[in-house]
Amino acid sequence: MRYLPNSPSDRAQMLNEIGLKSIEELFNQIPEELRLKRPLQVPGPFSEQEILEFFREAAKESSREYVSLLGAGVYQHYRPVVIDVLLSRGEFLTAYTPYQAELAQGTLQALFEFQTLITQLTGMEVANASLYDGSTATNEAVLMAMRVTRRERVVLARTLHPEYREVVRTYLQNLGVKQVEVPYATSGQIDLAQLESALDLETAALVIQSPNFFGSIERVSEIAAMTRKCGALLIVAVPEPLSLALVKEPSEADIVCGEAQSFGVPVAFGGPFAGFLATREKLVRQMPGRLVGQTVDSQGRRGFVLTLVTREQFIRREKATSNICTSQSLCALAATIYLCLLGKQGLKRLAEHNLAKTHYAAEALASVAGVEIPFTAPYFNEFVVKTPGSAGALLEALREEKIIGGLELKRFYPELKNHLLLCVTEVVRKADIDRMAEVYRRFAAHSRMQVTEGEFQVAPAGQKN
Amino acid sequence: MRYLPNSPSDRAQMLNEIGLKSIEELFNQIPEELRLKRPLQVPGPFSEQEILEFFREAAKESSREYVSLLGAGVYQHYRPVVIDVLLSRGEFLTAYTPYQAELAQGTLQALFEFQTLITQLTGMEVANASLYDGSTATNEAVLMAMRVTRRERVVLARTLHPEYREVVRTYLQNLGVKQVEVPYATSGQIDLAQLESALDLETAALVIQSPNFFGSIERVSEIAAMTRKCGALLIVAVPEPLSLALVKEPSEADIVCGEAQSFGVPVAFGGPFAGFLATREKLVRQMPGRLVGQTVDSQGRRGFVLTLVTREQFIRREKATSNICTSQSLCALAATIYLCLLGKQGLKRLAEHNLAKTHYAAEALASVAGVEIPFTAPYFNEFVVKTPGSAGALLEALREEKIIGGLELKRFYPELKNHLLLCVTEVVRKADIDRMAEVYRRFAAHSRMQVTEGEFQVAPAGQKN
Amino acid sequence: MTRNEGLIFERSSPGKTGAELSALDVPPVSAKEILGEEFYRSEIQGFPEVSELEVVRHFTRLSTWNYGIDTGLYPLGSCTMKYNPRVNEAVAALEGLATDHPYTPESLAQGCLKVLAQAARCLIEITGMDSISLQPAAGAQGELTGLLMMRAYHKDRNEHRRYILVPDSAHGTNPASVTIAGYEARNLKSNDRGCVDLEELNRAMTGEVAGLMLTNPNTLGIFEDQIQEIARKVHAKGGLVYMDGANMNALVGVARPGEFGVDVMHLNLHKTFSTPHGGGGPGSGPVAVKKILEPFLPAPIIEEDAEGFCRLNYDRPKSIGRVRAFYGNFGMAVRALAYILAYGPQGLHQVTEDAVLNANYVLAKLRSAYELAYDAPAMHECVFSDRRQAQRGVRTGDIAKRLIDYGFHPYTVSFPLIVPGAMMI
Amino acid sequence: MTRNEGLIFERSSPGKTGAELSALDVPPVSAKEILGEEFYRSEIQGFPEVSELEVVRHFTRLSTWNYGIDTGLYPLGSCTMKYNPRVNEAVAALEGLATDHPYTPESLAQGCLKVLAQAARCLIEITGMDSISLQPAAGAQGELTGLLMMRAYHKDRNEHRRYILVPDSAHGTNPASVTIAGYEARNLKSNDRGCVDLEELNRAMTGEVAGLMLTNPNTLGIFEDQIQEIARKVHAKGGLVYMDGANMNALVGVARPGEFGVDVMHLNLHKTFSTPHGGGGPGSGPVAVKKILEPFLPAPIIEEDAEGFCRLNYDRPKSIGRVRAFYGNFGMAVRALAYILAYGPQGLHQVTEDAVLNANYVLAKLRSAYELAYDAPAMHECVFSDRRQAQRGVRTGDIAKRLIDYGFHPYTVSFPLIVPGAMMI
Ligand SMILES: Cc1ncc(COP(=O)(O)O)c(C=O)c1O
Ligand SMILES: Cc1ncc(COP(=O)(O)O)c(C=O)c1O
Repeated sequence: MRYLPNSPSDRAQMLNEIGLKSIEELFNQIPEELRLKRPLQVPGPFSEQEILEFFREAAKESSREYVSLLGAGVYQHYRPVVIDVLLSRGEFLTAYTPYQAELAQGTLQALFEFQTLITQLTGMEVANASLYDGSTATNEAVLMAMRVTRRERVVLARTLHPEYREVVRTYLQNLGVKQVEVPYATSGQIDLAQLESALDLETAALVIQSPNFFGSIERVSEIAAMTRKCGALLIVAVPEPLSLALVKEPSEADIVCGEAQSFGVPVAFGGPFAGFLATREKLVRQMPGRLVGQTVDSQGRRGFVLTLVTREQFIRREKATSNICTSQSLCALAATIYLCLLGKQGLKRLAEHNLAKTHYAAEALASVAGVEIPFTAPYFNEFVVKTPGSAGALLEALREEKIIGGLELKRFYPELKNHLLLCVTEVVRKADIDRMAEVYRRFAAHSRMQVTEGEFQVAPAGQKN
Repeated sequence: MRYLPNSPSDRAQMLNEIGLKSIEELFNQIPEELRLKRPLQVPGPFSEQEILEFFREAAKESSREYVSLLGAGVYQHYRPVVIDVLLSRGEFLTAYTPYQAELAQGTLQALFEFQTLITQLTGMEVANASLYDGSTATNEAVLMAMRVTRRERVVLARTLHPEYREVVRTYLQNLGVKQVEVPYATSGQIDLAQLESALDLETAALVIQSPNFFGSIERVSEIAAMTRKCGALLIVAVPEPLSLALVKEPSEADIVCGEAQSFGVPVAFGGPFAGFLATREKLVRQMPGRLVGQTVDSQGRRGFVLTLVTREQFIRREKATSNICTSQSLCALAATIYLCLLGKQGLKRLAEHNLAKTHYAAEALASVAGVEIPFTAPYFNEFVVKTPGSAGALLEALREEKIIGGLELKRFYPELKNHLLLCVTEVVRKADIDRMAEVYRRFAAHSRMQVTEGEFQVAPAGQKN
Repeated sequence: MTRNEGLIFERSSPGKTGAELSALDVPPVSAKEILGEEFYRSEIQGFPEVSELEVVRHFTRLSTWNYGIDTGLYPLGSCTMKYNPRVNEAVAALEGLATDHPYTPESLAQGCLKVLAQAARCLIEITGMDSISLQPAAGAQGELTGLLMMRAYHKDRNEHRRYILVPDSAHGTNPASVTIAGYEARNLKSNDRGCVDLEELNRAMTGEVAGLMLTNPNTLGIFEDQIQEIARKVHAKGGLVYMDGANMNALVGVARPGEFGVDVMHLNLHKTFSTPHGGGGPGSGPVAVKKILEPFLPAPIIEEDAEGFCRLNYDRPKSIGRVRAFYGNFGMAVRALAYILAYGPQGLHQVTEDAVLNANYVLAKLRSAYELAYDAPAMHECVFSDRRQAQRGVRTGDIAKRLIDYGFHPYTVSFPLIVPGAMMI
Repeated sequence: MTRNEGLIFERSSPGKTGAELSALDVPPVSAKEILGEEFYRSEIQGFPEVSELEVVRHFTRLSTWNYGIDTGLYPLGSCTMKYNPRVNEAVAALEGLATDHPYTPESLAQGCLKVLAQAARCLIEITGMDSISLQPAAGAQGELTGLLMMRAYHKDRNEHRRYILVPDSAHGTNPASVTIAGYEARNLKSNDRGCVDLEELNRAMTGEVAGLMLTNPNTLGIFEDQIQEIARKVHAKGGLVYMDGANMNALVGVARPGEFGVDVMHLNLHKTFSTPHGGGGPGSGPVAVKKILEPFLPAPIIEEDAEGFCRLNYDRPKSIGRVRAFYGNFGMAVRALAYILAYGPQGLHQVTEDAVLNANYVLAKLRSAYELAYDAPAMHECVFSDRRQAQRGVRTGDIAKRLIDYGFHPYTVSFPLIVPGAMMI
């Protein structure tokens, strides 16, 4: 087989040197009755060409011919060619976790740069070298806050990504931790009055997201003040960190976590991505995951090592700050390369393009009679639209035009029937936005007609506000 | 601009250190009246995305949805993924010509391996580190033979690739060298009787191709004996060196040259490819192009260097064996990687697949009434078909089925009207061959009907033999 | 070659960039106006400004300081490092697979869903289990997921158990996961063969114990040949058997955990199934279970109907919930499937044979120089101790660093903890 | 890191392979029967047998012994080494561009043909010439092609000229090409400014001389500022001016050879237009000409009609013929066009500015330590001499090797030949 470097004669010779007569003897340890007596029922062997053909066939059954307005925690951005060229270097791609620092300075320095970039973006003092993704990073932040505060009650904004909340729930339910959710206001932001009453002196942490799941930017400073008052930590999750190039960094937070997928990591049906977690220097010992530190070798040259490993499970075992071991280094490296390429000005310009396109789209849709933009808070590259009639039917109509028109919010927010969450990044063209608005227009006109004519309709267009 | 590492402030500072006031002053050497006073009229600047879009649009206007039976010096073979991964390593891709051996051992050793592989394939003793392509390699072989024999008459087989012959003609016409062409016999091979009379004691070289332009394998041993008799060198050109995995190597030749494109180099509309040239040890000083040799450093470790550079133009200037400088190293590297991957058994199996598919196709077509396989000599992965009716019309019919049915030979051989040259490599599927045969069948039936009905027809189907 | 390379920030100079945008095709906006003073950020302080050339050169140079499978042998025990086929990277990058959004309507995402379903089917066949979730992002998360399912299982039966038994040779993530799952880890001493001590197990396995977390072959490279007896004892007390499948490389095609009493296990696609380690991830840690645990799998699960149409089923009332957003590290499932397809049944068996052969060859070649921790034939790895060398003051860490001097990546150092001066190969 | 790596042949062992084929979908055949004893070859002796892993590792390790633009600076004079944008590789590899066969019917190959036509248009604009052929595979072949056209031109006018004047500072390929074109090279001594000596030219330029082969800026990095006068003298005697365009990097957007008397010139796409050197090729050496030489261009030429449809025109009775099969190194034209598009007009001007600025900066910084060969402001490169260092026995070659010790690629050593101990940066 083409991947295996032993030839038949190598094998015979090795067996001989070990003093065995047959390959079967190698498995003598395994009780006879436990051995599989038949070949595995899996397809193959495939040649390389056949593998490519197999997956090319699969890739055809995809949305690749469609324009997509989906965001909701996963963002389509243009990925410069250089990223994959560098990631494909065997020294990065096929390297082990950098325990042997002498053989991993490349990975270590790159992760150190990743950490630095994340602190610059988030306004925090230290960041770790990646977690699994945004959802688990948020959960790790919650667990960390509980360790720091030694409290067992957590308050979550309802505008935190629903799947992030689900992950937190899975982890917390076994630890007997109380969870409280705070609803949103008509602005689309967290309801500050309700938040006030939800926070108490038992609260370990408040978790908000900004821009939140509806795209609305949260008032982090005010919220931080409220949180601080009761001794809880403020955790700000940022699934779309491109926003941080234009939106004020949540530097009043205690922990900023999120998802670095936006930075050059493919959408890839939801993973692999790269979670990040940044915090204040003084909390670093409770931080989960790996941390790369700068040091100096015996000849005074700069070097990098995994630091504070005593928090980790190799040494602390059941008392570790987290069980995470293998994380998402290569995706963090992709993000590092991406951020270096874009740089200070590039990232800002890109964020401006996202903002411009998103607001162009919002205006184009808002100009259609019957369409509403329900939330009033400022937003970055995502916003919510109330559709003129059934959101499902509208999505169908858009799909016929090869447009995936966003996410139906009722899936996660039953009260938001006929509301769509739309994301407009730089890869969506004006022409496509115009085409989408045109479908809205036709659809709205058709819905109105149905009302006028009193015909059956899936979702009554008149049922507004 | 994203490729340029100088920032505006770097530039200002550098100007300052040079003692200049403005960038314009840098160009003071160029007389005012010679300076271009307007911006160049070229498109751009394009973002990376725009560049990709531009070329993706161009790539759409291609034959990529078609099954192709074209060969004729350029062969479609499957290219293992590993090749491009390794070629994209900056140390290979962006390296300069290996004049500084200490900084180029990677390229040098790989080229040494290329040379070794070529000698093994061709049965020669030494090979160079690549020439531009098969056509210029053939021409260089001719010039080399003239230097060796100090004669000025060259005999070329008419079954040598027509474009190779054109290149030789371009070079020789200015040197006042006499060229003679020898026709082919009914077997598709060179006409040995005619060859006998074409060779004389003035002849520097005979150039044949095997498998030749019609796919027919030449009787190299016999031809070598004839050539040797009159003191000329035998040059064998091999544009499809995959054949050498199954077809006896032309070890009786004096020079074997050809094209390594088959070995993992993309078809790429005709280039870049990699010519090769191999010969006997004793002729090495007359060999054109670069040669990598093995040596030993001061500590006894193996190393590689460019050797026999005294033949080359840096030192010999107008007396050099060739003017070639930059050649095709990266393509030679691709071929080296390809050959190492396939290896002894893989290459042989691949050649067997080519042979099997080609003969399957030939039989499938020959079974169609009115189709003929005119040449009788054994062939590898190319053969000639006489079409039942107009070859042009048949190609049109095939094109409607998304098949490019081969090359019309009348383009180069006016006497071969309604003859197609077909190549069937491993990438052509049985189903496509069957589909092609079906088109032939329909086409033949239609042509016959037209004859029966006495209608006008482009090419009379009855006009056989 | 000598290569110094500073931090990328040190190359920064104002006005440089390594990426430029396409012309904006909608009217520009004022971010300051839209966002307002309260939210507007004018600058990311300290952010680098470098050209594309400098980025390429920086990371190329950094990479040359790394060791990887592509540059040499990785004789690591526990962390199976195998060739990472490049075609796997190519297929994972295909437009359609690399570009579908996780919320793409199911009818437009059949390609991705079928890949997941097919990968799941293969892994179930290989493990001999009944069902699987590809959601966990790495081995440790797989462990946690499995433990939470054990918890949910007991709870569903109205049992409240507090402990998980973990052998002392176990990887650190095992006890760490136990804690996060809300359990207490109880240490289980190994016997003199390096295996689970049945006596110890008898004593420890009470009605308060939710289950046993076992690695098989264990971290000494030894197959727990009494696994059936072990499972019987655990099950007899109402417990469940969790298997850490990090070492499945020694078993694929040869034996199936589903057939020796394992109730739940994880796999590491970045070990056994060749997805690249990437300098510390991404990985993927699917969890496979027996029927009894199926209701508790993380939601959603993928279901394929008779026509081959795949759906995500979220209607899983007993599910432990999600452990990660979306469907796990999809891209790793693509690669693992490509790996399985490349080998096919015989090929996978051959891999296992070669792994075990290689380990035993190493064992045979080194046993005269180094002391074996436990004298038993190896499965896919073997563990030596530095005992002999330590007498002259040379410890496992020193030997490892000396290997580096010779251009080799060392073995796994000082693990498992039960072997003094462990050298795990 | 220490890396030893033998020849790939040394890893070979019977039965291994690094590539496997898809199942054969037609009946197998016996090669021996089909080909017969006379032609059948049973084995390629000595051919390697290694696995994919070993191939990847072998070439990865070899690559680490190389220096490249991606790993550091290349201060080479004459051979412009610039950043090789990676997007260029990506577009050259696009299915359709990388896969079209050269004999694809024109109607199905419009994409490739349009790329060639567009690249040609841009290069004509940049050089200020009238027409171009992209057929030559590198600079040296460009030279030859140009010389053959000069020959054809004279022949067409029934003139038979024997000599080509070549300045002594010229690159070795120039005189070598002259010989292959059937001419004799006549050496032209440079004056004390390193430029063409007009007196010498007056003497040498006779009716037997077919033309002058000039490099501008010349190999000393100096612009031949009397180029108009030079051209006038050559033309007055019925000769033609050939320009070696290897140094066009100093002129793009600033001055156009077509406007200073050049009749024919070549470009090196692998120098000025960023296509990668690849350790010694592939390159591309398009030849641009003035109207008078157009009929002699190699056939075919590409023509675009009013509707934008591109055709290959083979009907060129006065053409010198082909210099290479097919249409030249197409893939290099793709990359060069991508380069031009990325920069646009202002960007290309900026590149030239930066190149000249950098060279003059180097000159300013080093002139106190090394002796300038000719004291003139530099264009895109400058040439020092080791004269001062040589007094203590240190020669240009030694200084170059010492630079290697520090991890730098050295300058161009001992070229041009007219400078003793040349250090060309
Ligand atoms: C035996 C064992 N269990 C668990 C793990 C943890 O797996 P992961 O790093 O994928 O979280 C590892 C590897 O690191 C291991 O070797
Ligand atoms: C001035 C000059 N002329 C001609 C050439 C030859 O070009 P090529 O190597 O592309 O054949 C070179 C470069 O090697 C050169 O520097």
